Amino acid sequence: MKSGIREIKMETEIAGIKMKNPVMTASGTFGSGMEYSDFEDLSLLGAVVTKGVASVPWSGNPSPRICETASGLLNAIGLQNPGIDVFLKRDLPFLTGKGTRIIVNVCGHTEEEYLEVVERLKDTSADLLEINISCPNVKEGGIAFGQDPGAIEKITKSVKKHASQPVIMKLSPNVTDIKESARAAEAGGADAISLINTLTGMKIDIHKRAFALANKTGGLSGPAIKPVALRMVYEAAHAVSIPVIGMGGISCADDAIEFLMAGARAVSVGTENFRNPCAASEIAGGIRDFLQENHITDVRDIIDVVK
Amino acid sequence: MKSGIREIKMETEIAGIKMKNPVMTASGTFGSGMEYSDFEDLSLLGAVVTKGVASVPWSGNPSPRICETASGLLNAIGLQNPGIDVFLKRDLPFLTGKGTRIIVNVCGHTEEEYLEVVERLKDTSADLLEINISCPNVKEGGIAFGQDPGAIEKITKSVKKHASQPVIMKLSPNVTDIKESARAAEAGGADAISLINTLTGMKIDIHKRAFALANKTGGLSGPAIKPVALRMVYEAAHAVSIPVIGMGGISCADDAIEFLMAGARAVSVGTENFRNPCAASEIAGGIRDFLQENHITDVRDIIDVVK
Amino acid sequence: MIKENAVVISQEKIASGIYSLVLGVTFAEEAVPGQFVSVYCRDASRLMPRPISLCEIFPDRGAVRLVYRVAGAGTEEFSRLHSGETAEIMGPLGNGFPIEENRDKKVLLIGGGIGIPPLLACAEKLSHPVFAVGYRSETYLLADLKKAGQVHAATEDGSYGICGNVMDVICSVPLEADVIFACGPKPMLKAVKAYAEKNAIECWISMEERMACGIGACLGCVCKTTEINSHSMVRNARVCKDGPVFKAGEVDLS
Amino acid sequence: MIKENAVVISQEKIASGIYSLVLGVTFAEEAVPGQFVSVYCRDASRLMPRPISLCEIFPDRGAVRLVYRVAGAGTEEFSRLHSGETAEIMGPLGNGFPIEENRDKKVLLIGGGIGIPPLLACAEKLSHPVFAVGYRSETYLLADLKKAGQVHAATEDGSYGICGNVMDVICSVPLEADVIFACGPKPMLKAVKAYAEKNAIECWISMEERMACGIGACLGCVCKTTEINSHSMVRNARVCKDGPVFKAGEVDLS
Ligand SMILES: Cc1cc2nc3c(=O)[nH]c(=O)nc-3n(C[C@H](O)[C@H](O)[C@H](O)COP(=O)(O)OP(=O)(O)OC[C@H]3O[C@@H](n4cnc5c(N)ncnc54)[C@H](O)[C@@H]3O)c2cc1C
Ligand SMILES: Cc1cc2nc3c(=O)[nH]c(=O)nc-3n(C[C@H](O)[C@H](O)[C@H](O)COP(=O)(O)OP(=O)(O)OC[C@H]3O[C@@H](n4cnc5c(N)ncnc54)[C@H](O)[C@@H]3O)c2cc1C
Ligand SMILES: Cc1cc2nc3c(=O)[nH]c(=O)nc-3n(C[C@H](O)[C@H](O)[C@H](O)COP(=O)(O)O)c2cc1C
Ligand SMILES: Cc1cc2nc3c(=O)[nH]c(=O)nc-3n(C[C@H](O)[C@H](O)[C@H](O)COP(=O)(O)O)c2cc1C
Ligand code: FES
Ligand code: FES
Repeated sequence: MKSGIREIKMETEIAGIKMKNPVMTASGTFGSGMEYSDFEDLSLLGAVVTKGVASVPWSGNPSPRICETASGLLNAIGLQNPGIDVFLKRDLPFLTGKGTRIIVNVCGHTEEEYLEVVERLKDTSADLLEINISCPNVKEGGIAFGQDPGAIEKITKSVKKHASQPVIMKLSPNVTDIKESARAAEAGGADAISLINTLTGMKIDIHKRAFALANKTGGLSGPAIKPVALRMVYEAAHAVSIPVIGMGGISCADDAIEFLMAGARAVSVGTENFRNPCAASEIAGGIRDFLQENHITDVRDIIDVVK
Repeated sequence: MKSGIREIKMETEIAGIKMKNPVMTASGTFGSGMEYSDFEDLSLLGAVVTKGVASVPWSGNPSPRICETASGLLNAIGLQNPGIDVFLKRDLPFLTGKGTRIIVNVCGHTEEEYLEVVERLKDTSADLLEINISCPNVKEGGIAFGQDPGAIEKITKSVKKHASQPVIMKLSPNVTDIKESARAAEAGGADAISLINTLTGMKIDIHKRAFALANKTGGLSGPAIKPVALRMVYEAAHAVSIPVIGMGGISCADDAIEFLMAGARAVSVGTENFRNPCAASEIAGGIRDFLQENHITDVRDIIDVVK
Repeated sequence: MIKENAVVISQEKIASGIYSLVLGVTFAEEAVPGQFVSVYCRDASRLMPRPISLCEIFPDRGAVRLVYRVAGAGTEEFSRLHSGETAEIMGPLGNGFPIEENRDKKVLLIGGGIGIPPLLACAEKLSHPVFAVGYRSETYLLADLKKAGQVHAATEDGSYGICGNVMDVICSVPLEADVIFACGPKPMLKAVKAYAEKNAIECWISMEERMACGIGACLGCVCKTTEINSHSMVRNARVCKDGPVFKAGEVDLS
Repeated sequence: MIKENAVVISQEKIASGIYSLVLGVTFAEEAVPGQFVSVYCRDASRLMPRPISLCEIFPDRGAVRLVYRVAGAGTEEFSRLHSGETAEIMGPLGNGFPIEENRDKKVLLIGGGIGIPPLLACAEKLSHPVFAVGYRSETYLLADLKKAGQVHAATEDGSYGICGNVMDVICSVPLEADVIFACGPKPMLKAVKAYAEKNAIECWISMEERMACGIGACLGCVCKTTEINSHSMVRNARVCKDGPVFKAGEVDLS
């Protein structure tokens, strides 16, 4: 060890799966990595989280699907995806062997559809599953599925029964009490939770007198939501003992460090990929620089330090 | 009527109280109008909504109380206020006769405290009362008061029993289903509802390893929250038949028009006052210009037109 | 495809609200007419890049020209760029028009409004380009178009050329064409598509959608397709990656 | 108090990360040392104005000078302003130091770091100003201070003046004072307050808090007071309106 240059440990671990660093890409913002591999060396990332995959191809919502808001982005993609068949044939093989962990994000209209995808992912190169329970079409008693603690616990249990990989439950922020959602996932046996998904928002085109998105509402992401995301990650991390993956508006290393300090074991970079296709690896590098400047040798020493 | 120049009706009405235009100031962002009267002709505003007033002086939270986020502001003022005595002696007389409607925002730690303020406001120049049920210290069953429909209905009923002015219930956005909150206020007899109050958020100072706000969490306001606010105003306006006052991130006339088109009968300008002390009157003027350009003669003709 | 800080070589206002921006870029040699660049905003509140088509490509000078209309805050920001400053861009993006196979054919370039600029880049690579272009009132880029090919124009107020829109040009001037390249507002594209079908002319159109990633990852910019798309496995194609240029028959403009 | 677009007369980097900005303003005649201006950001993602003290006031030229440190994105944005451009500001804000009543007294001006600039404005209005200033390492504004009064300085690394902080200056140099005006970081203010109490010297300190409205309406910028404040009715005062200058005994620095 040379003076001044200490080796910095960036490794983190989620449910027994080791990652080279705590920075991953957020589902739906990075495809399956293919398009971004022109810019980004995927092996520099802790994990790639894929776009949500369903049991059959989904068309998603009509266009316009996105619009910009102040420091934010509204999207209503509607979980368009090519279905698990093509995913297993094309996308998963592409990601395999790229030197990064693979987290497959799973969506469905019904419990059966989720389970079908989870079953199909058995014995594949997927390292972890992330279950998106904020799917707009899945309802339970009037409100969406991911907004009801009972439903969260139930689906978590079912998925856990069928999954061969560890399971991350991805929580919706559109709830009164995120701690309840987190505890429900933990009670259902989740190996980890990730949050936040997007906040439901709306924009109106006053000249057209119409919603800016064909779907009326969309999910808000980007720096605008970071304060809400950080608060929820902090609350969730202090409500459960399973690992928390934090996300929501992370656009630089400082943002990521805030989430780690609030208790996240890892972080995901979403909307920022659209502004900077190398965002995730640059953020991983920036965390390392921060540790170095502050004479900290292990990234785990900044996790959960602010209480 | 000269050709091309038509008279434009800007009047709106909340619970029988006529306002010269639909633009008001949001509680806590405009003091009691005194400081802003150096910049703003108060008679150009539909109404001034005062900072929350309690039965006795409140010290609020320790500093730092505010911090900036991307297109947003986090605040944890903690409802500092000089109490109803000084309010009645100093602030209300200042506002009286200024040619604008006076809406007094009321806060309290307990139901009794709310009622005491409401009683003291009887037979004063206050035109309307706005009841802030997102007070951070008022809890009901673990979650804040304004996050529980049962509690909302109950406090609304009590306030209505004691109030001599029409009552606006101000709703918290930190809920799973804003429609339920709105319906609870309506069931309790509210004359109108206003929303949104701030979204709970957090920021961490990574160099100090501490929360940026002494209070740990704060309320997020400003353009960042506009999409969430607009969605909730739209949902609430379509869930109840009492008038809705919309706010959250309004920074220009176009923003205000979005809220009107989504169903708000009036709008409040908050955080933007800090960037532009003449924001509210400029926005009222901008709405008028929009109507003129679009050959609309009555602002009511753009309310609730997008469904 | 690269993301880079492009140096502003020049910027000029060429009509009211219309600007011409020449940028020094590293990718001029590989760029194809019909492709576009994502231009990023400096203002941190505006997250999404603005897609702007290549209006001219100068491989020798290592530069491209963008011609754009100030439509909102982002393009307004671009209009304040001065030479010597830099603009963050990504490009070249999308597929572009099929130039090679049509170089020596009779190609009719149909453009409406701010859809005209990319057709100039096309014309500069074609042997016999003929333009049919429609403006609202004030024309722009006309001298450049005339240098590149034969021009038939319309204005809605009749202040220049035929009074009407670009379809009125096509109907009133006898134009022979093997292939059509079109770019403009959706109603125009619909009319062009119908015209091409009726006259059995091969037709390529450039589509517009709001974009986030610009590289095919977010699925924000899809347009409806008549057949199942081989990438998406549904009747959807990504304008940024599978387009922006599509065979007219492939897209569902309804 | 006015909100206006001030013209940048000049901007200069005077030390690493420290800039001197001269702005043409309409309010120079009414401004008082110790007052500040709110400077607004252009970037729409930064909502709050940045409070910056008046470092010099030029009533004749209708101008004020601000000297500031680049501390984050807002001040970084200001540092890119060129002469001829405009900066949106509001001012003059706050109360200022009690100059009139102390003009001919022995006033000791104690400043630390970026708290030094407002003391220059004070000195220029006083008959016998004496400075005690502390820098980390690189000094700035020293020539101006020397022109305005007698200067005793310290640097933390000893590269100029006494090695230590401003309190070391005060303890090592025999300084007589009727009144103290102080501006700097909180630990310095605490030490100054204790020193003044011990030596029974009248002491005024300038406080810092994050601000939103800058005019006393939002209650975002309060500091703790030792007595109940007549406006707030609690032990709190608004730094922007009741301050930024307080009698040391009035504020609770704990
Ligand atoms: C492939 C493609 C090529 C284009 N080429 C040109 C060109 O050469 N010249 C030109 O003037 N314009 C072109 N446009 C349109 C141009 O992208 C928009 O005018 C521009 O994005 C508006 O940004 P703004 O911030 O000024 O407006 P705002 O309305 O404030 O933009 C808000 C958001 O909506 C998006 N948006 C707004 N209008 C459009 C639009 N028409 N198409 C796509 N996104 C939009 C913006 O990108 C931004 O994300 C092209 C669009 C596409 C999709
Ligand atoms: C009355 C007063 C007078 C001041 N005078 C000067 C001066 O003459 N020269 C100078 O260099 N600095 C001065 N400051 C400090 C200056 O306001 C901050 O350095 C500046 O706001 C930082 O903005 P930023 O965007 O660069 O930093 P960021 O850290 O990105 O700012 C983020 C937010 O925090 C606020 N903030 C950050 N630091 C401070 C601070 N120290 N005090 C108050 N708010 C802060 C900002 O205003 C902004 O809202 C003064 C502060 C006050 C309260
Ligand atoms: C265009 C887009 C598509 C998304 N698709 C998915 C998805 O398929 N599954 C999912 O769980 N989350 C999806 N998300 C949510 C993100 O993974 C992430 O939770 C959210 O955007 C907050 O992070 P950010 O602010 O960094 O973008 C999507 C977000 C965006 C912007
Ligand atoms: C500094 C500050 C203080 C506030 N104080 C109050 C208050 O006393 N009572 C209340 O009901 N709302 C209060 N609010 C909430 C606002 O009235 C408004 O609901 C919210 O800020 C959203 O609007 P905006 O984004 O336009 O600011 C406060 C907001 C801010 C920023
Ligand atoms: S913009 Fe992301 S897929 Fe086209
Ligand atoms: S900044 Fe608003 S009261 Fe001081």
